[in-house]
Amino acid sequence: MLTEPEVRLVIPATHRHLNLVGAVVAELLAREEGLAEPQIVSYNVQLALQEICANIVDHAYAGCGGQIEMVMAVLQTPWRLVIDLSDTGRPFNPETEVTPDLDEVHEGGYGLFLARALLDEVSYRIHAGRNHWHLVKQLEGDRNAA
Amino acid sequence: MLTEPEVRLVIPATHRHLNLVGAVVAELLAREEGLAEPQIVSYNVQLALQEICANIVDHAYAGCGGQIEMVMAVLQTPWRLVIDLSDTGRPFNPETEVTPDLDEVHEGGYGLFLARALLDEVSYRIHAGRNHWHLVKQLEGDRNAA
Amino acid sequence: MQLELTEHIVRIAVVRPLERVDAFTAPQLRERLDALSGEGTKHFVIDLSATPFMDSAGMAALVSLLKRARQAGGEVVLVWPTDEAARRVLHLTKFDRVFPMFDDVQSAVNHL
Amino acid sequence: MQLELTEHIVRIAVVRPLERVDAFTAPQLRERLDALSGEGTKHFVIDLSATPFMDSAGMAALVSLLKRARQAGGEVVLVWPTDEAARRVLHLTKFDRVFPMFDDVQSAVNHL
Ligand SMILES: Nc1ncnc2c1ncn2[C@@H]1O[C@H](COP(=O)(O)OP(=O)(O)O)[C@@H](O)[C@H]1O
Ligand SMILES: Nc1ncnc2c1ncn2[C@@H]1O[C@H](COP(=O)(O)OP(=O)(O)O)[C@@H](O)[C@H]1O
Repeated sequence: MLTEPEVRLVIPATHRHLNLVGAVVAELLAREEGLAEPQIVSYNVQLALQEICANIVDHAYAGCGGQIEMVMAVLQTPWRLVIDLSDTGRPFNPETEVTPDLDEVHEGGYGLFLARALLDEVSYRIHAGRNHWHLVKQLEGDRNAA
Repeated sequence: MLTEPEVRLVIPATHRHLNLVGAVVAELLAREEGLAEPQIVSYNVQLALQEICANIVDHAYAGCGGQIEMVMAVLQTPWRLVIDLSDTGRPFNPETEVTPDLDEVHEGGYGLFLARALLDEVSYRIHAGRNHWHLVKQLEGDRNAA
Repeated sequence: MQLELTEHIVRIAVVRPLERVDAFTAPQLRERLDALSGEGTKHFVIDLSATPFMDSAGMAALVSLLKRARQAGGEVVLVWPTDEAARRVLHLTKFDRVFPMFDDVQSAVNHL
Repeated sequence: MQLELTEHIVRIAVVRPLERVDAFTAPQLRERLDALSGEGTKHFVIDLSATPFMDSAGMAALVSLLKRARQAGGEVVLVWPTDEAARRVLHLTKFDRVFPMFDDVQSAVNHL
């Protein structure tokens, strides 16, 4: 999928293991010198990933287990973080996605809303029998600063 | 290799990416409730992994790149963390390993010494054309505490 | 002098999560909050100032508590996270309009 | 009263790594230390109290500095890491016997 040196993480699809996903992306971003608002970018990407992965656990695998595979790389021109999350659970039906009415609080339905708000691209497709979530976060800053 | 749900991480064999290895193991351990001295165990495992991986980058691949694959799981009875690190670089010759004379300071040669001192098992073998480092850290504490 | 003295004791639970609140840990938080509600507590301060991370499962636990507390005539107020990114998420989801928000526990307690 | 006044100015560089010192970042640390040595500094306090992690590549950078500084008639002293695990590693490798160790920068500076 990616031409730059990439990082691959495979975890059991359980809530318990989702903290690994955020940790890997945080450390990958930590090596990017000159990133503007590094803490905020890192938090936002971690949260978006957590939401997409929790959905895979809860909806795609519906609690029945399986694995989540994450492939990620930092690409240049434009400077961006690109992530592919894939699983072998049941497909996502885009029609089930509704934007939450933010004037009321709800006990659910914020996951995809947050991911879309915090990232620059969130797209879904089925490829080779796997569900793929393609995520992009543009990176801003002065790469020659440090 | 492991029967428990396992975590797999593949990174480019560069110094830049070695922080990911430590982060994954730290987060995996963070989910283990009741671990005695959690900070110290986590630091020690991270340091040992960093040393073994830096050796893979510097000696096995000798700066020529490639990938490092890490497969890890927490096993029960006895409670322990088991890690397999593998690469396709040149083999390790155990005869090159010397225990450093600690009464003098040196600019190198602490890597394997530290890994062996901080873990319960560090063993090397070649399997299916890959170098494998098998690492074990016994976990102590009261798993029902929390 | 004759006077009548009545004492009101309002129990306010101040809960301060010190770890990630996510899909894995939120059930534990929920359990603790449910236990407090079950014992009759209906006023809550959830102090997020030391919480390193909270996902939508954590947020759902807060909403669930809010509903239960308000039904019992109580209230749930939040202390802002220290982390700017986490603050922005509460703003983005308009949680800061639904929950009374405070900068520290003392102000939060005073409100209840 | 007749007296003779001589002033000694000893330049002591206090270096405080705030990030991981590992195989990736140690070359950057080395470069900074080499630059200081190159400008004639020979007394160094390396304050590890806020350094979250140091591997053997970081330790090698300290040894390299020590050799250079001592050759020039100077010294390198360390301030203990706060982290207990990191302290134990300095003890395990006997670095705490080779480098004079201090609990804070002030005591370290006083020693030089
Ligand atoms: N990975 C997925 N696979 C299948 N269905 C999904 C997936 N992600 C989301 N969905 C569907 O989209 C809906 C909205 O998801 P989301 O906004 O994350 O809210 P929540 O998960 O809290 O319901 C879910 O309720 C579910 O029906
Ligand atoms: N993964 C490896 N592959 C090949 N040779 C290795 C590997 N790890 C260690 N070695 C050899 O063992 C020696 C000792 O390693 P180590 O104790 O880590 O010290 P250092 O790497 O600082 O020399 C190295 O100098 C190298 O010759």
